[in-house]
Amino acid sequence: MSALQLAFVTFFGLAAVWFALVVFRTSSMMRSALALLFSQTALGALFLALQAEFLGVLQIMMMATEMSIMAIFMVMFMMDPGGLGQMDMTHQKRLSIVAGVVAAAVVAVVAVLTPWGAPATSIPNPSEQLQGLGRELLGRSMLVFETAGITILTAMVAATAVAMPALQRRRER
Amino acid sequence: MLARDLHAVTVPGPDVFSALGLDPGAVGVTYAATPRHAQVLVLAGPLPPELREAAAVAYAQMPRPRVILALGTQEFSPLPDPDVTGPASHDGLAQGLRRVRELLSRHAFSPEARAFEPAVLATRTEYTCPMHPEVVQDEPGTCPKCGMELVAREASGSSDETHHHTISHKDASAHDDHAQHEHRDDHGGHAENRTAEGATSYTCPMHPEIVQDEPGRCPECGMFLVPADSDEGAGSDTGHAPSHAHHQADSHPHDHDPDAGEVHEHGAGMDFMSMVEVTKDLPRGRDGLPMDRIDVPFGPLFPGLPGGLLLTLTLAGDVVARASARTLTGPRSALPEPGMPAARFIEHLASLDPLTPTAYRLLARRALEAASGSTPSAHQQRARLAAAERERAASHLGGLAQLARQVGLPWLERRATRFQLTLIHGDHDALALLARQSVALRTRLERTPLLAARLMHVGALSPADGLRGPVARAAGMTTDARTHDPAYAELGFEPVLHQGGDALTRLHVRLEEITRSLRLAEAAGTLTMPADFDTHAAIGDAIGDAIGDAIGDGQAVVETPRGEACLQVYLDGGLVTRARLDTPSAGHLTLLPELLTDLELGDALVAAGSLDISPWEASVS
Amino acid sequence: MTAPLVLYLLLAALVAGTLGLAASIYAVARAFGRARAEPGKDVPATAATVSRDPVWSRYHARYYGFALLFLAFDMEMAFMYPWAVVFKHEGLVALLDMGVFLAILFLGLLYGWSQGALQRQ
Amino acid sequence: MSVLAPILALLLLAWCVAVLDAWMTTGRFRPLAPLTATLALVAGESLVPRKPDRLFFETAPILLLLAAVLAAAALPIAPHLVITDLATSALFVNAALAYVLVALLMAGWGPDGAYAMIGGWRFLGQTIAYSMLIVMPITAVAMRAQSLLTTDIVRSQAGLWNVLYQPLGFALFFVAAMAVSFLPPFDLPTASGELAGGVEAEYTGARRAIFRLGRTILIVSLATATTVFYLGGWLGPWLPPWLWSALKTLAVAAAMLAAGHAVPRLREAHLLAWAWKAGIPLAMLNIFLVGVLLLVIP
Amino acid sequence: MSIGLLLALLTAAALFGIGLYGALSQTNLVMIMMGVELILGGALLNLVAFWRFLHPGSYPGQMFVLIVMTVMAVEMAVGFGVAIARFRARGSVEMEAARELQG
Repeated sequence: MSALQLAFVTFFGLAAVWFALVVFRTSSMMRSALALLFSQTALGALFLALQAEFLGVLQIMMMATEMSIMAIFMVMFMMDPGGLGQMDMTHQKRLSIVAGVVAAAVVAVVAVLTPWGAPATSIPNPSEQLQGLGRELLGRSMLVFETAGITILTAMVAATAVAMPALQRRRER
Repeated sequence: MLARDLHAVTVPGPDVFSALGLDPGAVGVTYAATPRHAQVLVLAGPLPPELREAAAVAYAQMPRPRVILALGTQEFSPLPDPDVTGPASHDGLAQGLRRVRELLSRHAFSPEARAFEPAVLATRTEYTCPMHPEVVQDEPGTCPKCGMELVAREASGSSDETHHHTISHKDASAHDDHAQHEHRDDHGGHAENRTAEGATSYTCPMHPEIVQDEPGRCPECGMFLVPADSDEGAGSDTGHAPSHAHHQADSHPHDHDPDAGEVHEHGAGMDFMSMVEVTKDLPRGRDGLPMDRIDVPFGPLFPGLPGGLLLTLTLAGDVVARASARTLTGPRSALPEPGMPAARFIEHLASLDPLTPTAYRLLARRALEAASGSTPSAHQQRARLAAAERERAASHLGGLAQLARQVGLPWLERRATRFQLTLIHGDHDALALLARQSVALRTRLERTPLLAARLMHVGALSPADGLRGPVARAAGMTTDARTHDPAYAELGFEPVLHQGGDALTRLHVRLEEITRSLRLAEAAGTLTMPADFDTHAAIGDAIGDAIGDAIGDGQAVVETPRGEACLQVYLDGGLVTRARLDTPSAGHLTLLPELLTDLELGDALVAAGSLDISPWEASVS
Repeated sequence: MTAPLVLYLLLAALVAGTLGLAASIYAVARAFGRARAEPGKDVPATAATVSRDPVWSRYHARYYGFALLFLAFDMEMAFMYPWAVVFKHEGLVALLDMGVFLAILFLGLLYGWSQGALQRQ
Repeated sequence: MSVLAPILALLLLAWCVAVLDAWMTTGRFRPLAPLTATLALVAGESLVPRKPDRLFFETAPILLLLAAVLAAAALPIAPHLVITDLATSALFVNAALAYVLVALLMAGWGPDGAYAMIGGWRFLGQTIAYSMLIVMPITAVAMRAQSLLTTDIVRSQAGLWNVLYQPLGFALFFVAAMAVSFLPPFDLPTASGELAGGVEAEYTGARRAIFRLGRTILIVSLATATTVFYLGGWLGPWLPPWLWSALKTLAVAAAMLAAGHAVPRLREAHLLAWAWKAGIPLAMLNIFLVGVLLLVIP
Repeated sequence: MSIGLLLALLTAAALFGIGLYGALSQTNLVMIMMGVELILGGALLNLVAFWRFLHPGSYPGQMFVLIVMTVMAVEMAVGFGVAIARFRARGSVEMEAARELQG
């Protein structure tokens, strides 16, 4: 675990957390969506720092488009997307804060107290990882992988079926 | 630095520039997409007041260094005096630009640069509620409805002026008020579309006694006005008033107290912040989603539209929910002062539309001859026919360049413009060659991939009496004044006719007409240049002794490039005392609102452009 | 093939360099002077008409049907890259495997198509 | 592994593309056009709209530039002339290009102007259309190279360039690449005839200079990507490798610029419909064909 | 016991907490989903960290990361689908009208 790696992990970890905070602290929907985007991007960079190159780059790539799409839905469905009115759209705030802090604390304590054992020293290099993941995909995890396919299919069908206006409505256009 | 490309905002616009024979492209100037990207503002010809104000706005929004080049323009206010002036000729343009480049090589922040602060752009700060735009007051505070902090925003002029203007809309004669008001209005002028939506009347949901013939804000409570004959409150569908249609439920019918609006609204639902309340009265798109709508002005200096035409599109997303159109070139009357000498009348009419002066000069002469009972010689008729046909071809080419700017076909823009210019300057021998070129251009356009897909089914119009000229002929209507003209008959003229009525068909009709017009002009044999065609001198003897002091009225119909225009004059002792002019564009302008509704933005602009409306014609009353 | 972390450091340096370039351009521009404030100059340009109203509103994106399908469909890539790398080794198995996977996704696409998700709303 | 050379090459190529662009639009060949244009911009005022989302407004041009540069960073010009040869560089290129979208969304939302905002959201729609057509052809390329390493991808084409091995994928990728760099006819977000500049409209002076620079480098990156993935990168007889890459890249860039001039701007509805109803099925077909080819021809 | 692992886990814990706060406090479906995305992001980080520091040799860990990413995407697709339907029906995607308003 080199110092460089530590620096990366710390920096991007802080970045991810800071952007995550911004998500709920700004009143502009656009900002909050893009803050989420950059939080996820920082997460991806964190993966890179943790030497999971493929996953990191994948995360960086996927989240850019997906969170941008989230942005458009934010702007479609949030009152006052520009945040000009500075209005507060939250409820049961105190409870939520307490819940959040407690949950984070518990997880953190668990993380600290659990004896994780010695960290692994030899990390396969990125191309090996990619190969390995590929073989995993076509080997033991093939079913998992196909199941993911089914899940995506279900999602597409469900989303479309729910979201599209009723057929006869479209016909009469 | 001297050799660098200049980006120019042109007033009135590229179309007029080509018609005047100016070719900025030839001297390294490109038309800027927006004032932001331009360094030079080029004015050409006399500019109506509203256009000058538009030019002032554009100039104010240009980053320094910026230079004004005026070609044959006399009045400038509210613009500052031009840095460079010249005659409205291509040489004038070229020399002026050489000077402009020298000026620009001085950098932006030169101390002697003077600030530009026209009254048009003066602002005051007023406070409004982000959720309830109808709540407007001059000092900060909280919204009486939702208790939210009011946010400051600039408004133009002062409230009583706005009030005054709304009243003044009621009598159509107060043109000055229109002119002044248009840029004071902080709503990009969407409150002003007499031309387009004259039919529907607009009323305030809270003050039914307020009835005016254009949308806008209620002088009493400042709410957006609703079309009286509209379902689902079409007047309420602007993005800035997401909630006010809500008041239709609980409005006081007879309430003359100006403040009553505010007072009353204290009582209006306090549960306003609930999105349900906000959206429940919003008009819904075809997919049933109640979304905000914003008013976006396109024009008067918009690259994709003829200069001087202002479309105000109410956009739901990128789809036009409602459109209104007006011109900033007017209002001009066909007969400024009664008792004009015939010669001056002809020149005045010719100056009405810089895009097609010849057609109107011809129209005036025809009408006068009809009134005085004189008939032109066969030679004159030939000459006129040739000139008119050449102008038609040139005008259609201008339309092509316009389309090219709109859909982004640089080669077409360049080629059509060059073509148009050679046509304007060319002599009779050039015509045969040009005719062949026009055929080549047509075949290339038919081969251009995706162009058909871009234009097909856009802005389709079914035959109706509103339609004239190429637009009508593209819809399958045989309306062409030339069919009744013996001069044309003996050249074996027959009008182009197509079925379909969409933008693509219009394009085809115009392309064919270019070729046919060139052939006609060629067949007419003697092509006398507009220069020596009906100049003052010529009119002096020709009209002068033809008319003498004739008395009577005459009517003439001429097929201008945009359709048939009809002029009725009454002569008294050789003076024109009454004149009624009826132009094609005026009718086409009123088609726009329903034509553009529910089109995607790009399609809407293509549809508007394909009508080839001349704002100058349309603004003649 | 250098150690990955060094490469990442290199990328970071590249980012820093790019930012430096931008900063220097801004510095030069600043050296020329500041923009002069004038009325109407800072209003977003809308074709020579002054429209001062804010436009940040609930925008009606007409392509949300596509967007929904895209969200799900996009994930396919996560699986395809590792697959593509080992494709030649695994041979027919890989082809069939991915064939089934893509077929499943394509079904979703077809369903969306049939339900009119593949059109502007 | 030299790092500075590729950066230099990138800038030179950007210069050439800028000259090329000016030549095609104005019809006059002036090798100093980029310099004068940039000077004119930098020496001019750089305005800021009055109530912008200042953060977005300032970030957008820089982010665009960053995305373009990072995309180029993973593409080799010659066997050892590459800034970073990540093991997943092909994927990394996509990742970088994805942030062009983010930059344009920021540029669209930032100024609080109607034209800009519509332009930004239009580009999101455009991304939804082309995005899959960027990644799926690259998968097919990676299948043949058995690696996501761009240098391996080039080497895998030693026998036969991918443009011949998988022409379908090349066609899709080329079109998608034009869409990424919002060149005509895909210039929906910046359409001058429809949005009077769109997302770029509010940028003036130095900020616009950065924006233009980013856009130009973006074009270079995409041309290089096309070269690397389909035209055998530096491969070629007689000439030194780097020259081959440069020439191919310029040729591709020229083709991209020229193609836009001949075709009218697309309608968003058509773009989306064609991309999803024709493009994606074709991309799948392409992957399948390549798979079969790889199995039958060992 | 590696400091790197600890850092990663703590970051994940922070993300989890923030996400939970968001999911609980927001009244708007879309905002709630953003909270969920953050929680899942934390989960992703945990998985990667465990893979990196505990079983770098075994790939089911990475496989699992891919699955969680898929879940994120799927959740967004379905969530937005529901949001659109709900907005069409009720004109709002708020789970409950906001109570307190402050300027």
